[in-house]
Amino acid sequence: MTALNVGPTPLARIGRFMADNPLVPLILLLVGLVALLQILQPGVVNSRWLANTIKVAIPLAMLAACQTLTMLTGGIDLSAGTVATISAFATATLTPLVGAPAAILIALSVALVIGLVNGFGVAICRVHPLIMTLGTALIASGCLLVYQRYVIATGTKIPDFLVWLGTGRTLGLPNGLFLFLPFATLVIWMQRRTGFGRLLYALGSNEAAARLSGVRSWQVLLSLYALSGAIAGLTGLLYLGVVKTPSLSLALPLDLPSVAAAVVGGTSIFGGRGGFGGTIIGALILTVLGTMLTLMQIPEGGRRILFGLIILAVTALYIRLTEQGR
Amino acid sequence: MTRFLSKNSRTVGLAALLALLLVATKLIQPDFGASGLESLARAVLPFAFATVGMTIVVIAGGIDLSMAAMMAVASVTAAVLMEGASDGQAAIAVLGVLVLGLVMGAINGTLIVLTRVPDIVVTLAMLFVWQGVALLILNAPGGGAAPWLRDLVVGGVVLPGLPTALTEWLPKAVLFLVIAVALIWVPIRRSRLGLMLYAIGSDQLAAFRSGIPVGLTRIVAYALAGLFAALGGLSVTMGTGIGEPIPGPYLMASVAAVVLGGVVLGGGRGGIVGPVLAVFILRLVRMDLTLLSVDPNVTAIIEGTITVAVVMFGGLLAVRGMQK
Amino acid sequence: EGYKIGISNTVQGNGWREEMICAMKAEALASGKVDSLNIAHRNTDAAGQLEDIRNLIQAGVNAIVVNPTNADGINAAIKEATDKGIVVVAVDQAVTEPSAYILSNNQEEYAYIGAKWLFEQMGGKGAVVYMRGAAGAGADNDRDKGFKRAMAEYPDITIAQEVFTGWQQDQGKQQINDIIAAGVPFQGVWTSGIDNVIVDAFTEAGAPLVPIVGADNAGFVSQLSSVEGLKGAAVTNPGSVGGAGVALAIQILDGKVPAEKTVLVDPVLWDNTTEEGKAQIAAAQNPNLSPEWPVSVSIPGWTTYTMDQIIACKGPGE
Amino acid sequence: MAESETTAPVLDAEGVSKRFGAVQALRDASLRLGKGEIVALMGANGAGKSTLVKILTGALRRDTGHVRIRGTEARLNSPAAARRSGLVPVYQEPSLIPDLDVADNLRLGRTPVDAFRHWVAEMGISDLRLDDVIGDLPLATLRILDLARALAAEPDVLMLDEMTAALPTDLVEKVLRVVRQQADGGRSIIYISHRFAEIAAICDRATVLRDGATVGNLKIEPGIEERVVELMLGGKVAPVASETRSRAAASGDSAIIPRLRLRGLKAGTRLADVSFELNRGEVLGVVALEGQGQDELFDVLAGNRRPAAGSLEVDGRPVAFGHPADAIAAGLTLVPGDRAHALLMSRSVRENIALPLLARLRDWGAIRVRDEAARVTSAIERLQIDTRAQGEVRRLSGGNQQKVTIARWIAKGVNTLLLFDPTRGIDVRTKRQIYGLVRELAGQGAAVLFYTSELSEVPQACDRVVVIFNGRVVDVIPAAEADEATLMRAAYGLSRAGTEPA
Ligand SMILES: Nc1ncnc2c1ncn2[C@@H]1O[C@H](COP(=O)(O)OP(=O)(O)OP(=O)(O)O)[C@@H](O)[C@H]1O
Ligand SMILES: Nc1ncnc2c1ncn2[C@@H]1O[C@H](COP(=O)(O)OP(=O)(O)OP(=O)(O)O)[C@@H](O)[C@H]1O
Ligand SMILES: [Mg+2]
Ligand SMILES: [Mg+2]
Repeated sequence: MTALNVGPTPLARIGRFMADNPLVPLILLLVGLVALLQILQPGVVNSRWLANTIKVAIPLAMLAACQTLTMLTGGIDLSAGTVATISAFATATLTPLVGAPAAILIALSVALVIGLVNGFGVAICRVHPLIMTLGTALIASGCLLVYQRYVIATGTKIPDFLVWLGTGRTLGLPNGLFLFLPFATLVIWMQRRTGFGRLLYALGSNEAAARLSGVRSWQVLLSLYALSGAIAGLTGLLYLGVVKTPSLSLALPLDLPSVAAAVVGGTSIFGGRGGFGGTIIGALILTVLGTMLTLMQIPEGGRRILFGLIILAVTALYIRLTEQGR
Repeated sequence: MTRFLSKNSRTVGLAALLALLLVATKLIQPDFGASGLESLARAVLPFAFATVGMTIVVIAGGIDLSMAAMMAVASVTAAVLMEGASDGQAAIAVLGVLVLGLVMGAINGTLIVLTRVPDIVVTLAMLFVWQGVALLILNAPGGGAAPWLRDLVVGGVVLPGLPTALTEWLPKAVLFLVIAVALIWVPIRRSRLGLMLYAIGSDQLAAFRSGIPVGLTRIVAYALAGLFAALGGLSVTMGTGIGEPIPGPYLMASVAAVVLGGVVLGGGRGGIVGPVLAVFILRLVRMDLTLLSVDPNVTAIIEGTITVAVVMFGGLLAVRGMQK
Repeated sequence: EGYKIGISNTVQGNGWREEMICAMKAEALASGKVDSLNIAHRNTDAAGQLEDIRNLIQAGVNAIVVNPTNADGINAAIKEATDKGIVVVAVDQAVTEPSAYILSNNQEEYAYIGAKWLFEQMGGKGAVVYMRGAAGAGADNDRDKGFKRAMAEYPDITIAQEVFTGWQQDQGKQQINDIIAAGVPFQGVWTSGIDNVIVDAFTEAGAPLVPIVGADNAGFVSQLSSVEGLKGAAVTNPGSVGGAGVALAIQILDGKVPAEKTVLVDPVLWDNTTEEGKAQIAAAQNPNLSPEWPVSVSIPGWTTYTMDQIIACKGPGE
Repeated sequence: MAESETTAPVLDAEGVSKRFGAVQALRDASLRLGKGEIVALMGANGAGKSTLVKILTGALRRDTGHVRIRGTEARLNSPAAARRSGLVPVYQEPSLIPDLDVADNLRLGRTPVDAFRHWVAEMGISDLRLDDVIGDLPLATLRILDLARALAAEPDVLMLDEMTAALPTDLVEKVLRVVRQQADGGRSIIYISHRFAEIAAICDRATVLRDGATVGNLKIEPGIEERVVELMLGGKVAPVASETRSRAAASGDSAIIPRLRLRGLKAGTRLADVSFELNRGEVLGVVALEGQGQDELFDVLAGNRRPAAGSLEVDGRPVAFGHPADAIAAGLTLVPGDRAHALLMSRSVRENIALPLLARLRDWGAIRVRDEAARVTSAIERLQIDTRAQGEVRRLSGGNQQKVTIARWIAKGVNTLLLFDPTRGIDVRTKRQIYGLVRELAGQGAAVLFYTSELSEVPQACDRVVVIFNGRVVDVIPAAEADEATLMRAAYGLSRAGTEPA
């Protein structure tokens, strides 16, 4: 380097740091939102609120893991909310009949089977993931409605363990973390440090190139969608514990937010870019935003408009911050 | 001819499937005829407009998740403006709603270009914004629609000079759809602008380097989607006579129809005919399931299976076409 | 030769609506006069309901029982049906088309009596958390009118927070959690059918309970008698009105045309602060029922099926 | 300046700089172009040539510097604006719209069809249909179409960025002729290529870039090559690959089992009947004109396509590949001709190189980070990859991207390497290094099949060469006799004196 090439300015250096560590600006934005919330509603940011926010964000983040992982390959899993609902409903209705462990096992198996069906369609029949998962969601919800007619009078019971996980607190923090922390660690480790994780990015980036390098993409996709189904099933169990009502549409309202959490967290729907770390922050951002709007005394229409505009502003800011370094 | 067939194998396949379904419907319900077609066409209308709008943005390499929400804004605006209005005022209101659609779409597009945030995030955010706007305009179903507007899509076509029996089987709603699409999309498709839309969807960088104003073209794509959303919202109001602030199930339906119709998510490939045929097929399947008095919960299962099966079959056709 | 009856409903996967469908099937079966039911049951808007009704007309049904998306949006198709001699009965909500018969739960009254009881409990003053249904829905709007009517009668009652649950359990629970955590002061909760999760939220947070008004959903009704310190009331909003609608349609087809085209099913309030209310709650209890199902599974004078029949949820020919 | 220009320059760039985040792509680039002049823009991979062209054609904004067109300061905001000023590029990557057909691409750029057809025919592509979809056309054809489109626009200044890198020799000659004619007709041309023969054949001057700055401007004359290389590399002259050719395995010793034996291989419409043997320790060249079936041949060997007929033996055992993974398992690894088909553009250099290490089901578990890092680093060093923009391969210069496609298999370990024109767009120094690398691999017992469109590479890298014409092997020539003239004759299907074509 010659004298002509003066070192980068401090601003550019900060920019590059942000670009290399995209989680940092995302966390800063989250902190900014929390500060805004505290200004709008003084005193709201307390430990109880924090525990509450984490509790609500966990199932959202877990369901968004399904979206993140599938989106890395350029896919999507629109059946995640349905699978979670089915898993929750099956657990609650089967527990009085066969006991909690067996009920949970059945519920998770059903989730895995739906995931495998998705995987079969996407990986082997090459159906577009959006259509495949939308299709299985329709089919599965039809099956759920048929099933529920047979268990109207059997009563429901939510396993105590799930209630403890969903609503209990330890040292002021929600017990859901006992499930989520290992889960998140595992997912992030898998996505960064395992061959399978790398292949997800590879398929999303250029499937033909991955093929030329010897990757059999059907194996990856089949495993991926099965995994996604299993994660959705697990989320359903946790959500059952959180909400404590086995509704027929329990986790369906999470479908769109789970996609939103992933994209706000920096994962590209066209594949090859992003990660679960960002998704977790994305889920927290959405949850904090939800609280902010709940507590705001304005007409519902205004709330939705604000919600949309803030999401847009946060993502635009995020892109500005990380782009500096490019 | 063979080249045409292999290039359009998807569309031809869908048309054949539609014909097959029509025959099946006639077998299920022997008195299925002009009135059946007519009600089918009216049901298709909002879905078709949503799908056409979605097709255009998808071809241009984007996606518009705010489609149904924009339809709701158009629908409530039209209903509020037309309630108790004279025919002349109602006509102005209709024009105003179409302009509103263009403006909403252009806002979506401009935000995408200016913020450089991915299309899916911007339109997801705008989905909430337009929902909010619809609620602010009308917080519960209400408003009205001018009778002449509602008559525009009711019944069969009657052309002066031609025997009624010859034209009557063709529902006015189909004619309305065809005319609207032909007036807006066909001239664009044939112009350089149409190519530009395909070009930015196919390869944005190559398009930019070929001297195409990429940002502007994207805005145009979204504005067109907004215009078709307005037409969709208007057709909801035409059918129901009111405006509903809650968006109907048009978003997912239109994305599904776009993919079923052979348009590639990611852009650059496909046309408008396939997705519109797909819309007709999906509506007709629903009609047949009702006619057969299938258990409603099983209906969902069948609809899901058919959707997936059509895509699998379409994929097979495409592979065949490539091998030729 | 029995009748062929069509059914159109636009919300799927919600306990109330599922009960309504089961009531319709059970009544059709119990009457012994119905050959087949054509049911269009999915999530859609008024335009979609127009499509469904027209499909039912195509299917050649004798009567259509419809839970309308809103009062004005489906008039055109109803008119087409009645012009063809098909009997149309709107249940749950009213329609403005005069040729239809209406057998509806009185939504405005539903909100009014609940709110009035709540404000009374609060001593006529204080702040209330107002948890509505889905923004922009017709029924929500009707209920709002009733709620506002009660508000007008109690000038010292203010709204601490107004939120829309979208009739989703998780949304409602999250919102009440936020409100409790934020320390917003309030003395009562009125909620539009998302109720048992609200009580749960109080107990889980260890927050002092305030009077809560909900609907007659199995979960909430059981909480009214089991949760320590809970003062509350359930307002009935029977999903079985669907069964009543089928019964009315059959009567009309049989030639027994009612004098009035509109019949309102008026809601009843069961509270756990009076002996009479406690007795009603105890009688209505049904711990085995899905918590989202309303416990009022039949409407005396209208429906003829048994408890077992509605739970079996089978229609003619199944 | 090496010489004083008499006329005012058509294009004059001065002190141009451009930074991409961490990478200072251009620091102080200058360039002058007179009327009717062809200036070669030279520099090692990553020196900033393409960046300069993009700036001069409005595809990128410069950070600092001046650009004057015919003496007046130019504000080049978009490719369209540059075009209006008479500046028309052919970029290093194809810039046609893949999903549109040829006719629509022409309409899109308002290119006159007749002129376009004229130029396409001039460059010897006869079977082009206007309704062919761009995405279905071979890379070489795309380059010609790009050029024809630029020529049809009748530009004042034509900029050709490695236009010939993907072209076979016969097409290169036609292109060179056309370009020279353009200059003779008064147009000015910026010509980028890593092939000295081409520069010597048509260019008037060379402007040399090093690390983003113009370091020299000299007249082309015989013997200039080493001067330019010195300038490009900044004095640190590269260790030229040693001429240690083993050439042992070249002889057809029938006792040893060949690594690879092809018998009557047929695929698609072009590959008709190919048989030959590839031994361990051998670098076997493949020479063919455009479209003689070489693509299908490599695709079949790489398991990317099934043959219609014929047999394939690896180490004497018959094999049939259903997927590239099968070929890789048998030790056959491909560096494809089109790097766009091989690279994960949005991923890092490291992930791209490590990709084959993780492909098999049994590699799905934890990555052995240290082992991977060691392999990747050593491959990067051996190929001298400029890793300044390593976070995303798309940000690398074209030549460095090409190197990544090779490095991948070096890191994995090579048994049989199938190289399809591997030196496309690679600078002289690295090219020599690659020849050395290939020889070294062969020396260690690997077998290498080396297709090249640059005939001068054959004697430097190969032991023997098979010539394919019309989908058949028409000749097998020892490297010692494989001078360009001989190869060219053979490639056109003309028999060599004294030998009968197979
Ligand atoms: N968009 C970009 N982002 C970051 N760095 C870039 C970008 N484009 C180019 N660069 C970097 O700028 C430098 C110059 O690249 P350029 O493509 O101009 O090289 P070149 O001289 O054309 O090389 P080659 O002979 O390999 O084509 C390289 O280090 C490259 O990595
Ligand atoms: N070995 C390879 N592996 C993967 N892709 C390749 C390989 N060789 C060439 N390609 C790519 O495949 C396409 C066709 O290759 P090429 O341009 O050489 O075609 P061709 O042989 O002239 O024509 P055709 O393939 O139609 O017979 C091009 O895009 C090229 O870059
Ligand atoms: Mg370059
Ligand atoms: Mg070729």
